[in-house]
This record gives sequence, structure tokens and C-alpha cells, in this order.
Amino acid sequence: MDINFSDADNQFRQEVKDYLENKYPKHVKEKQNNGEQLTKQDMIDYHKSLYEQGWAGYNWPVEYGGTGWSPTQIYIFQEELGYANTPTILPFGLNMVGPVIYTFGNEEQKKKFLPDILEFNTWWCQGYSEPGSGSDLASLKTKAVRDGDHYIVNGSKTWTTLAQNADWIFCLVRTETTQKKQEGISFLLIDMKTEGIEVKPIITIDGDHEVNSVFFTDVKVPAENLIGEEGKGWTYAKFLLAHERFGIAGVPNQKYSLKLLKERTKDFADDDLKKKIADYEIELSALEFTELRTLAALANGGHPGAESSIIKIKGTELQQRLTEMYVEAAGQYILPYEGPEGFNSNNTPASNVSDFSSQAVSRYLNFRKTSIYGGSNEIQKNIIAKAILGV
Amino acid sequence: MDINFSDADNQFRQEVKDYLENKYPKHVKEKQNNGEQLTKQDMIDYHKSLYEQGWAGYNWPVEYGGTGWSPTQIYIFQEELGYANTPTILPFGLNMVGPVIYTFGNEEQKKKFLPDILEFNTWWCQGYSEPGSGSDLASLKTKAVRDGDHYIVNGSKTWTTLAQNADWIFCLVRTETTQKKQEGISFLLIDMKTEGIEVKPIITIDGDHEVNSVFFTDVKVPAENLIGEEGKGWTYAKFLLAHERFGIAGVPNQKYSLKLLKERTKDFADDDLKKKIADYEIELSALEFTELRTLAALANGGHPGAESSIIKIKGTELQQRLTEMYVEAAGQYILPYEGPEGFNSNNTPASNVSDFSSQAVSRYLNFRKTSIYGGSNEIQKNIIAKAILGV
Amino acid sequence: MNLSYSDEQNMLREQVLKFCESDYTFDFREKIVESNYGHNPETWKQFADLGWLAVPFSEENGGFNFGPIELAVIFEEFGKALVAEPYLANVVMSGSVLESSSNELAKQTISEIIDGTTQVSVAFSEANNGYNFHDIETSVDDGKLNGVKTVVLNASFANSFLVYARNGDKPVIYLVDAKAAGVSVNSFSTVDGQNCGDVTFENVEVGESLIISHDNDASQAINAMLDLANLCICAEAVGGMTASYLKTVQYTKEREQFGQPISNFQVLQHKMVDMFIEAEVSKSLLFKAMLQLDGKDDEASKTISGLKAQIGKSSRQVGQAAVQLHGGMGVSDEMSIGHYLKRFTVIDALFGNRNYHLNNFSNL
Amino acid sequence: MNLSYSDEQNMLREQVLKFCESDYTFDFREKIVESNYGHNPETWKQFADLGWLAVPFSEENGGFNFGPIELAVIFEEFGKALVAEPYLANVVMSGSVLESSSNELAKQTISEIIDGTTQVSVAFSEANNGYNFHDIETSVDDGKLNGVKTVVLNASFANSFLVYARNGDKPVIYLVDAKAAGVSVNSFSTVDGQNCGDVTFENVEVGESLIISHDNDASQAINAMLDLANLCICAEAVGGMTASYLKTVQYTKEREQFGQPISNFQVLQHKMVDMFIEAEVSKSLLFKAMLQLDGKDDEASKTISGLKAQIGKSSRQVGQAAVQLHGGMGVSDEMSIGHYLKRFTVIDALFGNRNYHLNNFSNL
Repeated sequence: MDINFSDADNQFRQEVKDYLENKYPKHVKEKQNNGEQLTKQDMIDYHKSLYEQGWAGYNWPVEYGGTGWSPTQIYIFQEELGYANTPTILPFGLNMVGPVIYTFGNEEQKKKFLPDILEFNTWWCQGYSEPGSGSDLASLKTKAVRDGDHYIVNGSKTWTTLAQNADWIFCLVRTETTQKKQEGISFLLIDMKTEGIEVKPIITIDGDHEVNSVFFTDVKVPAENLIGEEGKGWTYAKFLLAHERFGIAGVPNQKYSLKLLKERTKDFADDDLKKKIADYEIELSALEFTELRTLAALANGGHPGAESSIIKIKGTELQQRLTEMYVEAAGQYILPYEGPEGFNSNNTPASNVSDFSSQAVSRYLNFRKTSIYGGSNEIQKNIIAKAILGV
Repeated sequence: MDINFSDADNQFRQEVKDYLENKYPKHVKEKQNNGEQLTKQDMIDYHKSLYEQGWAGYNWPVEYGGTGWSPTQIYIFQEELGYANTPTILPFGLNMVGPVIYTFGNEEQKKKFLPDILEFNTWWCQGYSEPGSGSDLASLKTKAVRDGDHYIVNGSKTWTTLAQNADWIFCLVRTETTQKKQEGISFLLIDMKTEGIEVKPIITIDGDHEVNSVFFTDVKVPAENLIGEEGKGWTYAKFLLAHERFGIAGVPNQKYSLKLLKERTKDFADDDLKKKIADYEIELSALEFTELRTLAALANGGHPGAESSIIKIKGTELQQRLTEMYVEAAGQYILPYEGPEGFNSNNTPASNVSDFSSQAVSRYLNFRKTSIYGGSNEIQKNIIAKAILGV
Repeated sequence: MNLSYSDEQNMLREQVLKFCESDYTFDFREKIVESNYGHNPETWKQFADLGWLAVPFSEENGGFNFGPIELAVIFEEFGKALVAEPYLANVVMSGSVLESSSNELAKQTISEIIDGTTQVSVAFSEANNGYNFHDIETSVDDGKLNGVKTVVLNASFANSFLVYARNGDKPVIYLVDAKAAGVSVNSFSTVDGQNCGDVTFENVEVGESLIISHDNDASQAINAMLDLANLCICAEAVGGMTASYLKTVQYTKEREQFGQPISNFQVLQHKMVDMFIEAEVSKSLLFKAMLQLDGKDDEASKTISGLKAQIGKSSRQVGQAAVQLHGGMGVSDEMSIGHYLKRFTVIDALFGNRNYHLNNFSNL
Repeated sequence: MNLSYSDEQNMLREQVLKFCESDYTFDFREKIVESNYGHNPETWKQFADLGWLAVPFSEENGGFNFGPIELAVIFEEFGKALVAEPYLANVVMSGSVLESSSNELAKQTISEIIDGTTQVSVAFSEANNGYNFHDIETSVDDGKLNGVKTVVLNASFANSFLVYARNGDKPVIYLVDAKAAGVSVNSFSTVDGQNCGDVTFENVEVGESLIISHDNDASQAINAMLDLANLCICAEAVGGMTASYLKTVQYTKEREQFGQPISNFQVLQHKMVDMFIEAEVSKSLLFKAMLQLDGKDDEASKTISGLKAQIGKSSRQVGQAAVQLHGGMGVSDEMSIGHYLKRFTVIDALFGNRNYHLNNFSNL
């Protein structure tokens, strides 16, 4: 056991710093550091800059164009990006559908989709949840009926993040009605430009438009877009969910936000918030080392399993606590609202010396979703109870 | 609505103070204030002094020798006793079996038992829990078989508080094996001197002997000691449990302990414990007013029902938090142990300026039971969910 | 000691409850919040007609001479219905400051508030004083008022401001017309759909006639206002918590997952029990605080600090649990449930948050 | 970076685990705790024969030159089995202080500790210094030692004491024989069945030859000892937490209520999941701390404070939940489960409790 980084590791860290210094797009950097919202094009520019560096597939195997990095390298990469406050790498292509395609897809699908995912030529979104299904994912009702070379898809998906930007959606659809609801589900890739698809925004309590409902009316999907076997979609879905939970904790981003919070509160007279911050920081390092232990197990040939549920639960709890501390630090100056909607002029309230206060409540409210989506934290506890504790 | 006390109330408070000053036994007072353990005789002396004052039945109706006090009077009485650090009034006779007898017993039973309960001529204990039953109280197995004028009782009870001092025990026994476990249970009063009863101590993790196992082997109990109808014991048991939960929070005692804790910690440099104490004190007043609201509802003709579960849950949580704060305040000086058992001389550790430290861990461990007994807090939440929320 | 509401108080509750159910549905509220900073002139007129704008004022001033208990009753019901009208800013806060004054200008202003023809906000908070509301820089020199007040509630609709300032070392409260030369308002919608603003005073002429209160009376008036305002928003939060747990119970009974209503799951049941308990104990403490304030008990301020600290904790727990148990619907803007959490967050931040009041309680 | 135990470390764990399972059952432990302050000379001899008493010492001093990782491995297993032997007081604490010294007396004492022929305790804490261990009154004047040390671990069996004192302004550590004239020990069983004592020094003659360490080296030696001791008891707590959740899972599967194993109840399942999570994240932080201490990282002290604070919270939660889920059996002295909670409580209280270390972490 050894916590020190090798010379090679240190050299690698320098490479990441060089990227951040020279190749990370300047306009993205500037907006991020000012707390401005990024456009779709900004996000594309950022992801493409990673691709050009050869790092888009930072957690993919070499054979599919990934980096094949060691856990230590992935850790360093994420840490440096976090410290530099880069945008979150969008997970829908790289961490979700990508691994499903290279694990369960056929050669043609790999050739067709993987390069565009890495190069960020296609923006993906996730068609899992439905209005009635929620945490009971397998109860989904969106139907795909085989009709010659096509499936005809009818139904709707909800809570679809950034569907308004997406080129493709990966969907769980019901291809057969069976006794056991986990059977008869298939995994289908659908071009968002196909006729019959309608995207409607859902405004969340933070006033933002990030999620959507997606409606499918007689949507014709080529049968070649089916991943793996018809009816085996549930297996692929569970594989994806375990991968999704991994990295969901956003430790590097949390470290960056923590740094800002400490700067903001360093002159506070009362110790209370400082103790809360210390308590949070301690738990954050415990979470970080839990991720590292899991990464080490993976490097020894394991798979992300129920242990990743710990990371989902603790990671989202800590993210939520962080947003609560931001609210506490801002005090009454959370009131004036400068969100995307509303009547406000471009004036900034006199009490807001930075964007710190005005964003506090929006972030707080926005992060409530993290303990709900991707399998609510209650569901994660059910998973651990069953898979690890055996009760 | 009015929070102020009437002149009559204030005069009543003075009467309680007079009792405490003049009639509350001096030897009990001294031991209590030095934190010494009371003997059985001390407890009897204390209860008899209340009886002589006419206050033993402080929450009983006048017709059975009770005081018939208003909720406000009961509140004042308990508050003054708490501030004076008097021993807890033992609930087994006065709050448990007494109300069962005067509500469900026949005239002879009332005449035979109630005066001795008030006068504390009989020490009662409670035969509810069994080794296998725990929170699933109705699954009890102790059997009573009718044999002429008697029942023959076989089985065992456990966690019986102060059975070593008791003259009588009230028991739930199974008089019939039925489909539904709540049926076939009867409520029996048993003289502890009867042949075939054996009491064995259970030592708890705080090192104390407070609870016991009680074994019954062919114990002959006169049939006249059956309360109410055979097979209806579950109804009486539930009535008793709701009464038992009421007052279980021990708010006045908590106020006294809080006062000591505040004195002990007033010069502490760090604010952390002071904030915890403030938080606790606030919640204690919330609990106190919850009790008062319930008392007011009772005075208007209600019965203690599922609402008393709130008082049980919050009351025990707060008691436990209080003991945790004592441990925190004592720091490393919790280590030297001066409990009833052990090798120690009568010397006091140099670090213990008072009994404060040495008792901290014992109290902490002792109070863990409060969220377990009388229907565990999980069971209380089930009760609220069903009876109040209707889920 | 008597812990039962009077018939009069029960009738008042009934009246507010009925109004909210029939005239102030969530959809109606959302329209007002989205279009007009939470204030609807017609609703305000209804308030005036129902006599609600007169509730806390003395009979001498044309009011009903009701006290903290009646205000708490109203706010508990407002909290259930998420009422956004500027009752707090006008009737409670300005009302409290004005009622404490015996001068004619104050009396005149009260009568205009009661009939709904004017709106008044107290401008007391400043950007750099955190929650130390008496540490102010706004000052009067040579009859000219200068300073900037922040987070002034309902600044968008206020016709005048009660400005907390100092004259040399002495505290003073002036009534300043919003249209007076040198007054400028920069207003914002608040996160919970009401409004507040920065109000800047630049060489505003303030004669002696505009003084509502001065010296010790002025700082006492601000303290009394803060106590009453905190009591009212705590009552509002208690109403909101009650609505939150009731709506959550209802939702979980209707929402099916894994082939059954999710209310069948024990973990969710216990979470709802925790919500219920938090709402109930908060309500109990509200009783203590309103009774003490009503009885002018010396401990009232301390109890209100305790209540505010308790509410900060309980309402956060209840609001978060309500959102969590509603799942995706909990974070959707079109459901009311998330708006309770928002309002709880604002209530905690107003007039001293949980940590501030925990300190206060500890030191009082 | 490498987060896998070496083969040697895994073998050590295996050895300790096997010993505890076969030679240190709970019943055996209870007898030793009840009859002899937790220390059994024969068990101690087994420790010596297995080489465990030599673990942290340098090869030069006849030890295995193992570091914090190996000690953590041992303590994690000790924690699972509730081992009460005075390994912490002798091998870790006195060992750490003695190993930091280069003088002959220290080397001689180490060899006696390794072969199990002597026991030594560090006497550093005083009644009035709380957790400010460098704020001491015990002093040497004219070659005479005077002062009272409190909560000296294993004082009942110590043949000598490493006494932290000051000579004028300078810190010094002396090795003082327990039988020397002027030394008196007032010992107590501890709440968790071990022992500690007050040790009084009254005009005890201490020559220069008894100095183990002085000046800055002495205070550094105390700090290094505290870091290592805290790491070890945190590892012990991690072992105890692991045992607690495993035993609780087992118990709930066997205990039937309402016609089924209570492990079927979702609320209890989630409570056990919470226990599991707390044990796991604590273990993760233990990894960070032991690796940093092993690598002589500048941040090690801060991380150990963080770990101690985390353990204070997590172990309390796990210990309390374990007792609660065992119901009546949880508070019964004859079951092991309550003894974990007791030990967690003592571990939190030793060498700075959660609040102390939270402050430390915040200020470092």
C-alpha cells in the first residue's frame, strides 16, 4: 500500500494541467468562472477539446478508442478538472450508452455510434423514466412493435435531461407483455429527428429548464438500432445503472465548490458554519477514498456492483449538504432572485457582492433531484440490503 | 388562550413547595442530591409521604381516592417535583395497574387493591414482555389454565423492572390458543409470594441490576384475580400502554438534569456543546407544550391515544440526547468507573470533581433501553402511521 | 393556563380557511406569482373588505385589537395555502412599528393601511450588517437622509418606507414617501415569487414631521417588530408543514409502484411519521411563543428565538422529505409541494436564520 | 498510489483473526474483564510468542519495523473481538515514545516490552487540562518530580511510567519506576472493563539518567504518540463497527416477531444499510489516514483528526443502532453487542473527542 504518486503519475498530472492551461476553450473557462450558463455550443466545444486531446474516452478501454488509464490516472484527471472548475463531462454518451454499446452491441453498431460519442458529434439523452414508472423502472409502458425492418414506438418518457439538445435518445421499450415485468423489455437507440417525436419542457422548482417530457407517436425506428437481444433490455439497463452511479458523486466538483465556500466564509465570526464545513470536508475525503477503493477493486478485475450504491447515496447526500451550507452562508441575501425567468432587470442587488448568494437557492433546489433520480436513495438502500447484507 | 397562572394555581404551587420543604423525607432528599442510589425503603418512604399529603393519586379521579386535579395542577405538581430532583414516581401501580383496575376491575378488586396502591403498601411490577415476544407483545406464550377456583400459570416474563422489590405482578397470560394472537389473552394479578415464582436478575450493559426474568412454574392464582373478562386482556393491555406512554417523557426530571449540565459547562471555552444544549432545551420546551396540549385535550374529555406515541418517541430521544451531552461534557473522565460492581476502592478519581463524570456513561448506557421498552420507537411509529396517518 | 382557542379565534380560522379554499387555489396563486410579484390588487381589496387588514390595530386606530394569537391563526392558514400577498410587510411589520407610535402621521398611515389604499414597508436591513439589524449606516445629517437598505420586503408596491436610521448616535424611524426626491427602488422578484428591493436614499429631505419614533422607542419598535414578524412566519411554516405532510400522505396513497401504493412501504411510512412529529412539536412550541408574546411574558423573545431555530430545522426536514417522497413530481414547478420547501427556505433566511437564533437563545 | 494490502499484511491479519476466533472468544474475554482488569498474563505471553509485541519497533531494537498500516490491521481485528489486553498502552503508546529516543534506557525498556517482561504506561494527561495535553503542571524542581497524572491507561499493571513533565519551561519525559519512593497509584476499572489510574508523584527523585526525551523532542514524541494512538483506536472502532453490523444482520435474520424474521422489515433493513455505509466510509478514511501516516505526509495529523471526528459520529450511530435492533438483548450485559457501543464511547473520549478533533481539523 502506498499513497504517493509515482514520477509517471506526476508527469501525467502536468499533462492535464497543460491541457487546462492551453487547450481547455478560453470562452468556456471564462463563463464557468463567472458562473454564467453555458450554451449548447459551449458544451460541444469543451467536449471536442477533450476529444482532440485523446481523452474523451477517459474511462473506456483502448480497443474502443479509450485511454485505458489506470485508476490513479483517472483519479488525477478528474481531480485536476475539478480544481479547474471545468463543466461536468456529460454522462449520457460516455458513461451510459457508450459502455452499453461496446459491451452488448454488434460490430456495426460499435462502428456507427462509438466514434461519434467520443468525438461528441452526437448529443445523447436517456429514455428510461416514464410518467407512471419512477423508481419502479421495470413497469415501463412505452411500446415498440416490430413491423418488418422497423419498430413502431408509442409512449412517453419523462425527466429526460437536456433532451432539448439531444441528437439521439437511448430508450427502454416494451417489445412484449410478459408475466414478469422485467422480461419483454428491449434497449433501442432512436434518432431524435425521427417523425413523431415531441419534446416538451418541464420547469423545475429552481425555475430552470433542464428536464423534459418526450412523446413518441408512431415513431419508426430501424430494427438495426436494437441493442443485443430483443427482450433482454433489463440486463443492459442494470449494467448501465451501475455504471451511471459510478462517478455520480462528483467529488472533484464538490472540492471546487468547497474551496469557494471556505473563501466566502473565512471571516465569519461564528464557528458553527466552519464546523459544518469541516464535518462535510471530512466526509468528502471518506467518500473520495471509497471511490478509490472501488476503483482499485475494478482495476483488479471487478465490476461496479452494489458498492456503487454507497457512492450514489453518500455522494448525493454530500452534494445536498453543500448546497445547504451555501444557503446558510448567504443568509437573507438568498431572497433577490436572478434566475433565468422572472421580471428582473440586469441590475444586481446591492447585497450580492458576487453571484454566490443569488445562485444559492437555485442550486439547493436543483440538487434535491439527485437523491431521486438514477434510482432514488431509498431504492439504493434496498439494493444494498438485498445484494450485500442479504436481508 | 392564556399562559398565565391564576391566583389559585400560584397558591397551589406554594403548597407543593411547602411539601418539598417540610414533608419530602429529608434522608431521601439528601441521597438524591448527592447522586446516591436509593434503597427500597427510601422509595417506600417517599411514596408514603406523597400519600400522606393526599397526592399519591395525582392523576386519578376523586372517586377512587385521586386528587381530581386539573391539567394545570398536574403540570405544576410535576414541574415543582422535577425542579426539586425528587425520585421518579413509580408508574407500575399508579399509572399502570391502578387505572386498569378502576376502569375494568370489579368492585371487590377496586376495594382490595386501589387503597394499597395509593398508600404504597404494595410494590407492583409489570409482567408483559417474554423472552420470545419483545415488540410483538401479543405473541406471548405464558399460559394460565383454569382449574376450579384457580388458574395454573406456567411460563416466563422478562425485562421486569424492579421485580426484586415487588409484592405483586400484573401479567398478560394466554388463557386460550386462538387463530388471532390478540384473542385469548387475559389480565391476571399475581402475588409474588406465591409458590413457584422465581426472580433472576439481568445485568445490563451499564452494570446495573434493575431488570429481571420472572419464571412461573405451576403457580396457583385465585380466579378472583382476573381483571375483566377472560380473553379480553389485550384491550386492557392497550389501554395501559397508552397510559404508560403518557408521562414517560419525564420532562421535569429532564429540566433538572439540564440545569446541572448548564452549570457544569458554563465555563467551557468551546461553543459547540452550548449550541447542542440550546437545541435540546428548545426541543424540550416543544415536548413540554406537546404534553400540555395533550393534557388539555384530555381535560376536554379525550383519551390518551396515538398522540401519546409522539411523546414517547420525542421524550426518549431527548432523554438519550441529554445523556450523550453528559458524556461529551465529561470528556476522558468518563473512563474511571465507580459503578455498583467492580474492584474499585472507595477512592474517587482525582479528575472527578463531582459524580458528574463517573455516572455519565452508566446513564448513557442505561437510557438506551428507553427507545426499546414500552413498545420500541419503531413500533410507536407504526402505531402513528396506522392510527393517525391512515397508511 | 388555558390552551384552547376561543370561539372568536376558531371563527377567524374558519374564515381564512374558507377564503383560501375558494378564492386562493394553487393555480390562482401561481398566476399572481408569475405575473405580478405575488400581489393581486383585487385579492388585497378582499382582505380589506374582510377586515383582515385591521386585525392587529387598536380600536382607537380603527382596528380589531387582536394580538399575536389571531395573527398566528391567520398565518398558519396562509402557510397552508402558500398565500403570497404582502400581509407580513404591511400589516404585521409596518403595522407593528406604526402602532407603537402615538403621533398623527402614524395614525393616519394606519387608517390607510386598514382600508387598503396604501402600502408601507419597513426599510431596516443593510448590506453589511448580516443579521445585526441595529448596526446601521443609514443616517440623517442636516435634515438629509442618506443610505442603502436591502432586502426590503414588498419594495415594489410600497408607497412609503419606514426607514430605520441614525441621527448622530440616536436611532430614528422616518416615514419616507417612495416618490420623494432622492428615493430610488431597485426591485427583484424573490425566489419564492414575492418581491423585495434595494432602496437607496440620496439626500432625501426628512423633516421632524416625518419622525415616527426615536431614541430608545425606535430600537424597541424594531425589536418588537422582529419578534412579531418571526412569530408570524413561524406560524406560516407550521401551516406549511401541516399541508406538506398531509399532501405527502395523500400522494403516497395514490402513487403506485411495484404493484402497490407506495404508502405501503414502511420506510416511507416512518418518514411521514417523522414529518408529522416535526409539524406537531413545532406547533406546540408555536403555542408557547404566541401565548408568551400575547401575555407580554419577559421570556417571549427568547422563546421566539427558540421557535425560529426549531422551525429552521423542522421545516427543512419536512420540506425535503415531502419533495423526496413525491419523487420527480416533487421537483416539478407545477406541483405545490416544492413551493413549500422554497418558502421554508426563505422563512429560515428572514430575520435571523436557525444558527443566529440558536446563538440568541443560548445567550439570552 | 496502491490501495491493496501486501501479502505480508494479509498474512498478519489472518494470524490475528485466527487467534481471536480460537483463543479469544467473547466468554473468555468476559472472564478476564471481570476478574483482572482486562489483562491476562497468559494471553500476553501468547502475544509475545507470536511476535506481536515487537511489531512497531525498529529492527535495530529487535522489532519487525512495521508501521501504521500493520498496527491498523491488528487493531481492526482486535476491535472485532473486543480485545481488552493493554496493547495500546504498552506497544503503541509507550512504544512510540521509547522508539523516538536513542538512549540506552529506552532501548533496554523496548527489549523488555518485546519479550513481555515489563509493562509501561505513558502518564501525560492531567485533571485540569481537558484535552490540552501540553498544558501541564507536573514539574521537576531540584531533581524532584511532583504532580498528578490522570486517566493513565493500564496503570494497574504498569511497572514504570513515561512521565510528561516540565523542567522550568522545557518539556521532559522521564521513565519512572512504579515502585520508586513517592509514586502512588490509585487505579480503577474503566467503564469498558480495562483499567486506568491516577498516578501521583510526590518528591520522586529523577536523575538525568531517567530522561527519555527532552525539549522539542519530548513534545514531538507526545504528539506523534497521540497521532499513532488515535489511528489505532480508530482502526479498532472500524473493526467494531464491522462486527456490529454483521452481528446485527445475523440477529435480525434469526429473531422472529409478528410471524417473520425482523430482517424482513424495511425500516430495519435501511437502518442496517446505514450502519454498513458508516462502517465502509470510516474504513475508507482509515485507509487515507494510515497511508498518509505511513508515508510521513504533512497532512497526516489533519487527516487523523478528521478520522477521529468521523469515527466519533459513525461509531456512535452504528453502536446505538446495533443495540436498538437487538432490542432487550442489546442492553443485556451477557451479549457482546452492547460492549461495542461501550468501547466506541470510550474510544471517542480518548485523546480528544469528536468535537475537539472537528475543531482541530478546522484550524489545521
